[in-house]
Amino acid sequence: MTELSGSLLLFLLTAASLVAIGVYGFIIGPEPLRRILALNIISAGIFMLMVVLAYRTSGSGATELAADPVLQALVLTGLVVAVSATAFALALLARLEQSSSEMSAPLQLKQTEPEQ
Amino acid sequence: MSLLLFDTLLCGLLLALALASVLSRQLSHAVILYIAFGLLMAMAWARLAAPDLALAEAAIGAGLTGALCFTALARQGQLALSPVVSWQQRCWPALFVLVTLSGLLLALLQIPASPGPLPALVLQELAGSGVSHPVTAVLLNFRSWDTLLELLVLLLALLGTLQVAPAPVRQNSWALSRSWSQLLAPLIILLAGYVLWAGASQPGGAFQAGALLAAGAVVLKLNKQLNWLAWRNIWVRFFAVAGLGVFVIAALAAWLLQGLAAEPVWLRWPPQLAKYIILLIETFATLAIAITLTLLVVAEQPDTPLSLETQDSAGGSDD
Amino acid sequence: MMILLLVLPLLSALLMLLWPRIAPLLALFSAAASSLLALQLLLQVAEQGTRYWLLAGWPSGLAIAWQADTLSCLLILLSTVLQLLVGLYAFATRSRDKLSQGFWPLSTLLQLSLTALWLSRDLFNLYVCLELLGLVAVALVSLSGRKAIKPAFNYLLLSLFGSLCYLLGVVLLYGAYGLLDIAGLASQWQAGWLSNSALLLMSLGLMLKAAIWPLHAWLPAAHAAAPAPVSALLSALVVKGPLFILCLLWLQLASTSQAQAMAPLFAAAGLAALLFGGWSALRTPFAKNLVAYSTVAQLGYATLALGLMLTFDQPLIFAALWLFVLAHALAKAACFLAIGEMSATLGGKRLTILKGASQTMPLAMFAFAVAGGSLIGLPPSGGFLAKWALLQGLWLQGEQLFWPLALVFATLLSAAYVFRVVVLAFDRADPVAPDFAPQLVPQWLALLPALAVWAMALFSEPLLLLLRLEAL
Amino acid sequence: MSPFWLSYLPLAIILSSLLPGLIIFTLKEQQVKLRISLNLLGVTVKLILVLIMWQAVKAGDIFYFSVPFLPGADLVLQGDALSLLFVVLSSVLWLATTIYAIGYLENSPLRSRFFGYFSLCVSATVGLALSGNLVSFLLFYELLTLATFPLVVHRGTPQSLAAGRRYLAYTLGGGLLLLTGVALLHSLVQSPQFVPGGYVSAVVSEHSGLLQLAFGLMIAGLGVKAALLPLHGWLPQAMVAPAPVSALLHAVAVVKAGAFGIIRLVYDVFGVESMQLLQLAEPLMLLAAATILYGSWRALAQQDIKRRLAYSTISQVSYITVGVAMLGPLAAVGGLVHLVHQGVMKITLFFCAGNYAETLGVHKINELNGAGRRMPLTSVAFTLGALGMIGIPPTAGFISKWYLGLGAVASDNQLMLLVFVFSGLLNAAYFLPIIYRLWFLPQRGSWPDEQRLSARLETHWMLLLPMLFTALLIILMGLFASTGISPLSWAELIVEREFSYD
Repeated sequence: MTELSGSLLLFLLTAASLVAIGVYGFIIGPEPLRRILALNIISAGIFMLMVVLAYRTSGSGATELAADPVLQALVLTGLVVAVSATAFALALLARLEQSSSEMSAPLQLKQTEPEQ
Repeated sequence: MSLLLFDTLLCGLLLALALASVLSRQLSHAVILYIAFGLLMAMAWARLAAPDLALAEAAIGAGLTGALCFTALARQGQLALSPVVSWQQRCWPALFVLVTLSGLLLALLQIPASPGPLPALVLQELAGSGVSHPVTAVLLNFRSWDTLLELLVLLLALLGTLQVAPAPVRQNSWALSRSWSQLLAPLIILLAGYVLWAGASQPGGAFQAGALLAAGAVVLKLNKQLNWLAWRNIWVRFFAVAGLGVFVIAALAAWLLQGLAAEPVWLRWPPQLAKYIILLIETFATLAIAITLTLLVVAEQPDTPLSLETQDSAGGSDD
Repeated sequence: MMILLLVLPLLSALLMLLWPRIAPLLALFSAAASSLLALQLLLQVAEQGTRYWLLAGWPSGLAIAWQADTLSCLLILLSTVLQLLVGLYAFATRSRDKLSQGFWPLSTLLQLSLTALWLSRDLFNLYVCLELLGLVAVALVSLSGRKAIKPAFNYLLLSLFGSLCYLLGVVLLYGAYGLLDIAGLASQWQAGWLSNSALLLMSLGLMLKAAIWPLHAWLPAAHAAAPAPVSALLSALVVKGPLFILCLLWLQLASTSQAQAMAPLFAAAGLAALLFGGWSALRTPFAKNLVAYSTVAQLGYATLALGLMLTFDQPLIFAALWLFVLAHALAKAACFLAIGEMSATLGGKRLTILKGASQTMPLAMFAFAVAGGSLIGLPPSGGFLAKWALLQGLWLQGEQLFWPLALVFATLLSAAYVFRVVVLAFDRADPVAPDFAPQLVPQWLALLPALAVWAMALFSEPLLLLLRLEAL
Repeated sequence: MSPFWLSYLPLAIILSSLLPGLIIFTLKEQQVKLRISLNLLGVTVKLILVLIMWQAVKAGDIFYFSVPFLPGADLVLQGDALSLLFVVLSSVLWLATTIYAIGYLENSPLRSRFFGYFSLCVSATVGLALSGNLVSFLLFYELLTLATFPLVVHRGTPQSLAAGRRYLAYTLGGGLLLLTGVALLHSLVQSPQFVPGGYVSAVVSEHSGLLQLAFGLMIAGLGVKAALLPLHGWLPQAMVAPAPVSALLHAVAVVKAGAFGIIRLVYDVFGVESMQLLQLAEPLMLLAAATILYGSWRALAQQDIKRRLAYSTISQVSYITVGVAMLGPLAAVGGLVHLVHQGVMKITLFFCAGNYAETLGVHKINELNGAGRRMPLTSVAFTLGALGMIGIPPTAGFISKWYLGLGAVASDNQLMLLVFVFSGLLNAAYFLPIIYRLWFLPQRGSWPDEQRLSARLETHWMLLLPMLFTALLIILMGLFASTGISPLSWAELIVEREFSYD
């Protein structure tokens, strides 16, 4: 079954747990900003998973590469995509809060709907 | 053994920070915890033989995202404690997440220890790619279409952000930080140039360099300098777009060059020119990334006293 | 030629950013040229068969794979033509609707991202395309200003969550097989817990993005909040992107046993979407929400067809799936443009403003009714064609009773909500007076796709042939 | 059929009403003359074309025109004897109704829309008559639904909107059932052209259950328009439409479309032999018989003229179905000829009802006392129509009922004979009192809403002329039933061809 061992397994487990924590945070919220953070934690977990998988190469000694460059490149691409999306989401959030405070309804930031 | 101990500690901390960030009652604490989490994550990646990713994560994942979140926090004004989530509300999501997690873990355990065929293939073809660093080769040659689209994603995020950007927040810059940042700026530019250049053979490349540049620019911008750096400036717009533009034009040129051949291939660089083309693309991409990221963080509507009605029509690229 | 289809919108979008003044003309030009190119590509592919590319000329596996089969080409043609049409509509109403300058580059980029998505056969590249598509869509929704921010924000968060689910699935697959291109993966595919969970994760993400029941809740708010041309694009095209990937996954990757296990779930989700979407469309008091709920319902047809396709492996059902998509895209574009035009002219968002619209704005109302006819599936529209193909496909499998009857019932629901609007339009008691003289050109532009979807019947044989030619 | 353009004849017949209709949509409200000339031009052209086709079909020709549509099911237009029966009926009555409608709607709003949909409706009916296979039939069937809906809700009042909704709910539901049935049948035997004797015999033994199911679905779908028993509810409600529309709906287009579809289904799709093998005729016949009695029974209780006529329609249309379902040649002749006769008689009655309503403001039966003196021509026409409905010689109604009765006797069907007799009595019971009121009772006070529409005549000449024309037809069709140009001889021709296919 498992052919991964030692610390690799540990990192793998951590990555999966990070994803789970992120999903939990995304569902629970309750502030929109926290949901954005949770999404970032999910993506960090996924990227970590990718990095760990890329690291498999060095263990096996099949090539003289330190790690799988394809996966690492994908992580870089993913990072940029994630930060772009986060920036956009934050801009939307800021605008949302601005308009809701301008409507002068006494605070109580509007909640986003629970998931879906 | 000590390495395993270190790993365990690292993983434990990562999990703890993430969990704390999700659970903390104060939003500002959550953001700070998240930034710490990002930095620690960079460390973990460095440990996992991914130094260039670690650099990127530190700059983008922790640094920029953190800056973005802080800006967002600053906009929110005074913060109340988050509302309490009752046990019932917590219970079902937690159960759901645990079930999913166990399923995921079961799947992960079946992943074979040996990597797929691609790393060997990359190594085999690296010589023809024009660069010696495999990650850069993948990014800008083997899978350059991904990178092109990714630059587009970045640009798009900027377009969207400019469109909805809220009113600026009045804050005074701090004298000490202003002088300090002026000192910092040239250093950062130097460092970024080096990282860019190194990308061909060592860890580094356009994204990291761009992110570094952006970090410097953000610091300066937040201290009310670099006022020319705004979307209404045509040169800024030009360079923000040029990253993609040069990429596409280079690709078109390379395509037309092969036009004499029977079946031209999209995005194939002629082997002897590959290094220069990639460097050219990277340079412009770095600038574009830097400008875009900076504008993303400090995005503000250009017109000052802004009423929401005018904003609807003024969004996007109108100047 | 293929390349031009991508480079042309990309370069023109970049130029638009630099010189906003020429943006509308440039966007229209790019859309028109792309439509011609897409048509030429379709003809070429129909004649010479599917074309494959390995980008940058690297060996398979390392390079990103593209494939232009007849389905992809049809979808490319559809996106470019609708793009042109909606662009013309936006141009015709620009002085009235004050659509932001941002619309032009964004919609051109939308076309680009869709084209890239229809072509790609690489899981990670599809992820980037998905993100691109999601961001463009959200940016377009947020064009309507304040009232759209909240739906746009929710849309963005869920869309990001969906993409991440998809990405996690891709990573699992890469971990297992070390490959990203679909053809390569398919040749090494093994059914097992690993591939099961990867498929499930990816499907979850895609279903969220495609607003397939029960993950559809974000759609009505987002589509109703957007400006009319944007809603048309969103409903007609954007939700079809993830659906396309979903089909790729289940039809090309999944093993027979996996597909068989999943099929009833898809079919049930499709049926539920039909019932729920139809019911909600019957209840909502707002005109645009009605059309948006109808999108949820109509996507149910496609999901149902996917489920039945996985069960029976019958090429006719596959053709039916994509006929639904094509017909729905055209009809929905017409519906949104017509409703948008009427609510702009008659002033209001509620359905009740349509009272007497058959007199005040006969052309727009006619466009809505004609498009609605296709949504119901009246002969000889595109919707009828799809339904016919589905029924034939079903009965070729032997004595099927449940699904045909379910289809009939769902059709009745869609007839009910379409005629809810039409009946209102014939109310002569006190018609709502227009705020200004109705404009003719936008109404004709709304009518065009509605007529096109009925003209699909004339090309039914070639269409069925094109779609049956290959099961993806 | 020598000249090549003859093969386009069926298409031309449809276009002759479709094109004017489409042009009329674009006309302004004030362009009255242009609209009328377009309408009349369309009618004239159509009648000429139909005449040409009639000549050729009588000589034994059959016209085909096809366009590729679905795989295995082209769009086929087919001009044979049976389709011509319906085409002639609808074209002639279109002429009458058009003239009537011009007079009826004078000075009312939205006439372009009305006449546009009116022409569309006729095109759909003619297309339905000419369609050469089930898929084409389905197409025109749905088109007819859509084209008549705006006519039903033309007045735009809450009642008419409610009636329109109900009409749609019934007819779209029926259309869907028909679609399901057609698709099911298509998956078994494809959809070849209609042919005497049907085309399902090859699979009767193999798929008898599915065939029965398909037949049931299609009859249910057609039964909505033909107002078969549980599916008749829309018809009395649809009476809120303007009089020409009710006339068209009830006499020609909608109900006859259903009945015509049943004829096609029984004779040209399933065929007599397969019908017998699958034991489908008996239930259909019983259902139709029940509808006859039910319709007559309900008509007795109605006080509104148009509603009474509507229930009478429900009853009378089922005579056609019964005639077809008895599967004997004589009964078939009766059913087919009743299609024509009932159409002419019912349209006359509706014209009359419209005239009473327009001229005198009379809507209820008890307000009709003494109307015979105020409006003699209308009342004569009404009397003729009513006597025809009862089946009194020498009207047309007598001929069809006679043949139906002969058919029942020939197949030794006591039950049907009983039904006919009893229904005839009921018919008499709800029509004769009206005639009595018209002629023999004195006027009670003034008319509810009297209008002088003409100086010399009892009402507008455009309202009179079509009515008199159809009333004359009732007599002529009865008197000259044995000549070569009567509907009866044509029905005999059809039956001869249908029953001698092998």
